[in-house]
Amino acid sequence: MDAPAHWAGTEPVRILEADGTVVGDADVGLSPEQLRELYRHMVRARRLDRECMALQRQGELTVYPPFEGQEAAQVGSAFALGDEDWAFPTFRELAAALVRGVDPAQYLAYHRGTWHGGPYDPRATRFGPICVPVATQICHAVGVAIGLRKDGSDACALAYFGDGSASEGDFHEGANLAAVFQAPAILFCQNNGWAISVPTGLQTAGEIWRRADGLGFPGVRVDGNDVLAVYHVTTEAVRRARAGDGPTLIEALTYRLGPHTTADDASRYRDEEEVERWRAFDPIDRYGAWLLASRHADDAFVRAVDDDATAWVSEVRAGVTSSDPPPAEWVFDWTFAETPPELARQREEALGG
Amino acid sequence: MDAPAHWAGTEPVRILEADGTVVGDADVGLSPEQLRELYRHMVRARRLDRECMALQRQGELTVYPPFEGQEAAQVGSAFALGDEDWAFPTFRELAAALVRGVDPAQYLAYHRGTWHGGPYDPRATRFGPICVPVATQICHAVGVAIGLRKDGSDACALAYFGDGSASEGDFHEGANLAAVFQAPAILFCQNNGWAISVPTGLQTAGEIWRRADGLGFPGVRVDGNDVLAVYHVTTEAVRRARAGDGPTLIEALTYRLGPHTTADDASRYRDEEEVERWRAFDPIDRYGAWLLASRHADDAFVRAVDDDATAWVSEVRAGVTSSDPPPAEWVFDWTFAETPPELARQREEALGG
Amino acid sequence: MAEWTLSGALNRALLDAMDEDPRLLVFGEDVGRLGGVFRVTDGLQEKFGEDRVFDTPVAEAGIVGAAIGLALTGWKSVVEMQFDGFSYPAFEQIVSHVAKYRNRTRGRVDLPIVIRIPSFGGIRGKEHHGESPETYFAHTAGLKVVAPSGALDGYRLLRLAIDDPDPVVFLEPKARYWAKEEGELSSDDPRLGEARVVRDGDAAVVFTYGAMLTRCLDAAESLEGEGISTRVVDLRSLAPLDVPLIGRCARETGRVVVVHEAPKTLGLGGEVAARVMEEAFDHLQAPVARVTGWDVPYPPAALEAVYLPSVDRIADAIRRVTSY
Amino acid sequence: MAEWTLSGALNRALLDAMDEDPRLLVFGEDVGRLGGVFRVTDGLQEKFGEDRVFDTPVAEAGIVGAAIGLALTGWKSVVEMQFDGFSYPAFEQIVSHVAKYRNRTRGRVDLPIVIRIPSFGGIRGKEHHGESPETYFAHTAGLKVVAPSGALDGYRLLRLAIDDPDPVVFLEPKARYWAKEEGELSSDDPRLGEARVVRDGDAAVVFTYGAMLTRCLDAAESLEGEGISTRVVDLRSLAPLDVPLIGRCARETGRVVVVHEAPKTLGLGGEVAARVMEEAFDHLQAPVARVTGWDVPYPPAALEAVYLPSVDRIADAIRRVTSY
Ligand SMILES: Cc1ncc(C[n+]2csc(CCOP(=O)(O)OP(=O)(O)O)c2C)c(N)n1
Ligand SMILES: Cc1ncc(C[n+]2csc(CCOP(=O)(O)OP(=O)(O)O)c2C)c(N)n1
Ligand SMILES: [Mg+2]
Ligand SMILES: [Mg+2]
Repeated sequence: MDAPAHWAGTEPVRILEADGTVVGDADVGLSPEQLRELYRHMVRARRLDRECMALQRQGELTVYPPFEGQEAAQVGSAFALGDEDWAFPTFRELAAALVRGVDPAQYLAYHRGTWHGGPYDPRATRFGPICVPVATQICHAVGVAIGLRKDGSDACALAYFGDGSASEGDFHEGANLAAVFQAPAILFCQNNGWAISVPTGLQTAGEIWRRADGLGFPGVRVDGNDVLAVYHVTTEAVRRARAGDGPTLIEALTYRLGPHTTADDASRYRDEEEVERWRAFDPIDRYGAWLLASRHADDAFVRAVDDDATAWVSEVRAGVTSSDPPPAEWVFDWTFAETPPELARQREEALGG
Repeated sequence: MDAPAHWAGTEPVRILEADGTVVGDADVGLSPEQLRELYRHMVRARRLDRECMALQRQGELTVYPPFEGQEAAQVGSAFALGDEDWAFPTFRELAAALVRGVDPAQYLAYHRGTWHGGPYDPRATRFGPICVPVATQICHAVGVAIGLRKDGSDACALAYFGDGSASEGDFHEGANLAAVFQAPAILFCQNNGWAISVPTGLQTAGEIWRRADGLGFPGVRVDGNDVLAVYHVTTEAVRRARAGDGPTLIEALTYRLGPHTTADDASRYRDEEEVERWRAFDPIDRYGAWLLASRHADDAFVRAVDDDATAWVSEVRAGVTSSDPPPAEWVFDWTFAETPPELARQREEALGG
Repeated sequence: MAEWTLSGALNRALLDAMDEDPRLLVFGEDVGRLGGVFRVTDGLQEKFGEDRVFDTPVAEAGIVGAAIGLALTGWKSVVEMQFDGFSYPAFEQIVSHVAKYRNRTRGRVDLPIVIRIPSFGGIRGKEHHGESPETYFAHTAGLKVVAPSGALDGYRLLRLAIDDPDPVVFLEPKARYWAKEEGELSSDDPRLGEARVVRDGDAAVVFTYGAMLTRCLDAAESLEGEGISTRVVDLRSLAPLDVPLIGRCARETGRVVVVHEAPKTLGLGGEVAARVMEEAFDHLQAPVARVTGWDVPYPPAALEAVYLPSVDRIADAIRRVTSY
Repeated sequence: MAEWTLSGALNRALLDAMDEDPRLLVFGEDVGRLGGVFRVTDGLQEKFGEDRVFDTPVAEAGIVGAAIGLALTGWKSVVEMQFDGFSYPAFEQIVSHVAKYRNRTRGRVDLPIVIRIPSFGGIRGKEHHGESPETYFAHTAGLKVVAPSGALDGYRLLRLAIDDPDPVVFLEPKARYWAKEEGELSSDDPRLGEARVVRDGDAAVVFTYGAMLTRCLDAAESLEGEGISTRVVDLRSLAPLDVPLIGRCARETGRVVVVHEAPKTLGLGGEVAARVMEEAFDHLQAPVARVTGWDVPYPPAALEAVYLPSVDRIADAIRRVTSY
């Protein structure tokens, strides 16, 4: 069966075929309950993603970047992290945020235009601020990893980034620092085939996972639409990190089924029929089929998950749409720990005392 | 025989052993006259380098970065380029500049503090300006390579950089652009073991030449103190470039025998006995021994080269020391093609024009 | 008469310039197939081919660095930084090389590079999409910095920037991309470096640029009722500044307001105020008033209005200087 | 009384701060084994070990980005950019993250990061080694920018910068590293943000900072003979500026000169001039005079003297404002 162009080359680690048939060892160390939880996360994530598209159309959100098609890559990797581990997102990792326990309404304050990348508490959630300047967050994650190591903790830090972001200098500097300091860092690249309108084939002439070797650490390529495989390779990277073996680069092959953002007209640069073809690789159908076939779940479960998602999404929606507009003081209150006299004067001028 | 730490790992391409014995195919396509010319270049380069150290001590030059030990890497690579090809140096490529026909007195105006990185004509010489912000010149060379290709020329562009520079984001961005655009570019890394006080082992956990693979083009590791091997691998990279096969990354293993610059006290971070040990790999002794053994040259030739170098260096010295101080107008004359009114006013205020 | 949006006029400027000069290239992130996130390069790739209009990897330093190399081989470039906040990764290439290359080579190398940057706020954008980077570039010797306020000037200034032998940072006010202006596109007069009196008046003068121009004009209108006649000047060229015109207007009115979106401290307002003092001290009737963004990071969409100079804030400042 | 060089005093400040705070790290290019190209970190690695004082690869964006991550895990960092011109590769990390992180996270995250940058000219350095980057950082909301002029203040200000919960860009005047000053090192008073009157006088006031302070003092001395009594103020804190003190000195003297090495356009001189007008318009007897570097790239060693404000240029400016 043919696949997206950027999946060509080295065969990725894969456990489930697109149709759900098992081609690897499906025992990745998860209990039946956890296996079902993975599914629940992916379904919730997708339903919320679609709701966000609707909220944006209805003017409740500003520009929104959908992740449909990337649920397995985000959920599988985030699920492999422990409570003490950190994750640093780009602007498209809402699914990972949910797995990390970030409050979705709080998270969506960013897309509502209420506040910037850190609307939730990055320390409490160990989930870095939503980060738009691509690849910069890789260096932050590596810094966290170095810090954790200095504290003798066995926790690690994972940085999400895309195929386009991997062309930035910060990818190289961060990856090299992680290698030199043997930092417990995981560089997780979601290669979804596109950087806005630019296909991966114009972004790089090589395979992203292979860059690790040149920097002296292991890289691995995984089917990013196979949640079990993603969980498996990430778990292995986490193990290496905890053992003090240093960083791992993971290239997860996935596909961006939606537009780059709600402001993007993807039909200008790609053929929507092609996109429909790649729906055949849908991560949720694939995993659902296996869950049922392997008897880890039944139709009742699937229905229950669906109902749960419906209820949950309308809660989130309510939380988002009922949120108050931010007070004007917020413009001034956190530029410095203590507002300097001249800025206090500006604050007064703006807010009238 | 043990070697510098950063030479460990993959065996480099080598034609001549440290003692001059042949271990590869010494027929790299050079005529006896050219073989002797290589030697003449290296001897002149070293003698001038030492003269520059003296000139700096005597206050005739400002801070100077010696390249002793790196003559083969620079001469061998520059010698492999054609007239239409471009080379972009860092701040330590005086030997390469000589091979490219850059006037040494003009070049040294930079170290005399008379003018900036472009004291000679970068277009006429096809030798880029001396470049201090490390790795930035890699992007310039790649841009030239892209431009040459657009013109249908079969010329190429080579960028020199060091092991430390290779940690900068610009290395990655430039290398990736070259690969994506199949640019006729050669990324030539002189891994001399040091970035000022930082040894290569703290600079990277991998082997620099292997980074090319991850970006989808070939890399090669060469004994940078073996001028024949350097010429050989660079010639192959030039051939690929002309054939439209894209970039090549070359890691030349060499050793910085002198301090980082005349302002550097290397004894603070490395053991001078160690340095003396690595003199055993001296590129000039090695090549000279082979030239004599292979009968491409005799003692008379060696003496003649020596005398020529002596005469030539004192000429260059005279040229440098007799050069006039720059006129004050130079501060203003080339900020813009046409000096804007306000700047003209400043010029008048400064020069009382 | 034809009607133009700023986006359309800039697109036309690129098309005409590429038509006239076969060695002019346009490249950057998403400028080819997509035609740019603001459509400024729309249709150029179809017309001129992938060899002259091409998409690049996401690598701003590489893009600008490559433009330098292309200039060395005789290719002129118009490169795009997708948003103001994403020009920062290229800062070293711009400041250490683009700005200094002519100087470093004793005038032997021109860098006819135009760096287009969709700039400023007012579009309910996310963080890093509403930056005002002009101070960073205008303070950098060797760069020219231009900011059009509308379609006709946009066309004119971009053509002039492309023809200029020196590098030009071209700041396009996002908030004006879709605003329409009537008139014929033309690239004759002015020369780069000249400001423009957009509205006459003798009680006070307001210096501004970019998207703030319309707000300043609105404020000026609103004060006519109060009998305050306000001159409004579009600086257009932020580096070099049109010091003679700034001086003349300051001397003729004696009362000066400067308006911009950038934070107050070290924004252009301070520089203009200093120039005004140097050029018109004895004519000044009131201290130069600065109406600017506050000294804080650009706020999120919901709070843009608190940050951006409003028509009211501008009008108050004009009242303040005229009643001083 | 003890005698200190600026380099030695800064070294001592780092040593004392690391002694007091076990979670303070020092890292950057060549700061460990070598002790820094200006010896400011000399001996720290031996004393505190490679875990707290370490060399990094040549990667400024990575260094600053890592400091952000380290702050998230509760580690304070003093990082070094080896020279002013080499802080530019880190510009995006500094402007988009270091300056904005507290704001982006609604005050939940402190970034107690000090970015040390050997700065300014006057040491016959090569290009990119004589830059005055203060405008780039001082214009960036969220950054504090400090520049000591000598050893005692160097110690004081670096200790205060390290204790500050906000990021501080610390600009060290290279030309003063080896200049000696007598006195006891102490870190009490002032608070960051306060300027200092270094010399009293009532005919005019000169605002300056960094290596230009000594030249301004020399100029002031030289004018005593002419009966011109000049006050000299070391701004020390370039962001935030000590506006109250600037205003008071301007009102008391009515005649103001600003001196710095950075190019004139959008240098701090313009900002100070604008503040003076805002704070002391009715007391001003003469336009604020700016004695600065020219609007050109920093020149090579042989031409430094043409570029840098000289004692004569400064003295002439003082004469100009006092005789206006
Ligand atoms: C430094 C920087 N440059 C440019 C942009 C504009 N931009 C936003 S998303 C994007 C493409 C990113 O592609 P990729 O890394 O593959 O992530 P994806 O959008 O596919 O999730 C670009 C260029 C940015 N956000 N940051
Ligand atoms: C962007 C930048 N950062 C820092 C420096 C300061 N610096 C000058 S040389 C050097 C080390 C370079 O090492 P390497 O690339 O190995 O070249 P080598 O000195 O060994 O020839 C550094 C860090 C610089 N010139 N440019
Ligand atoms: Mg992508
Ligand atoms: Mg080196």
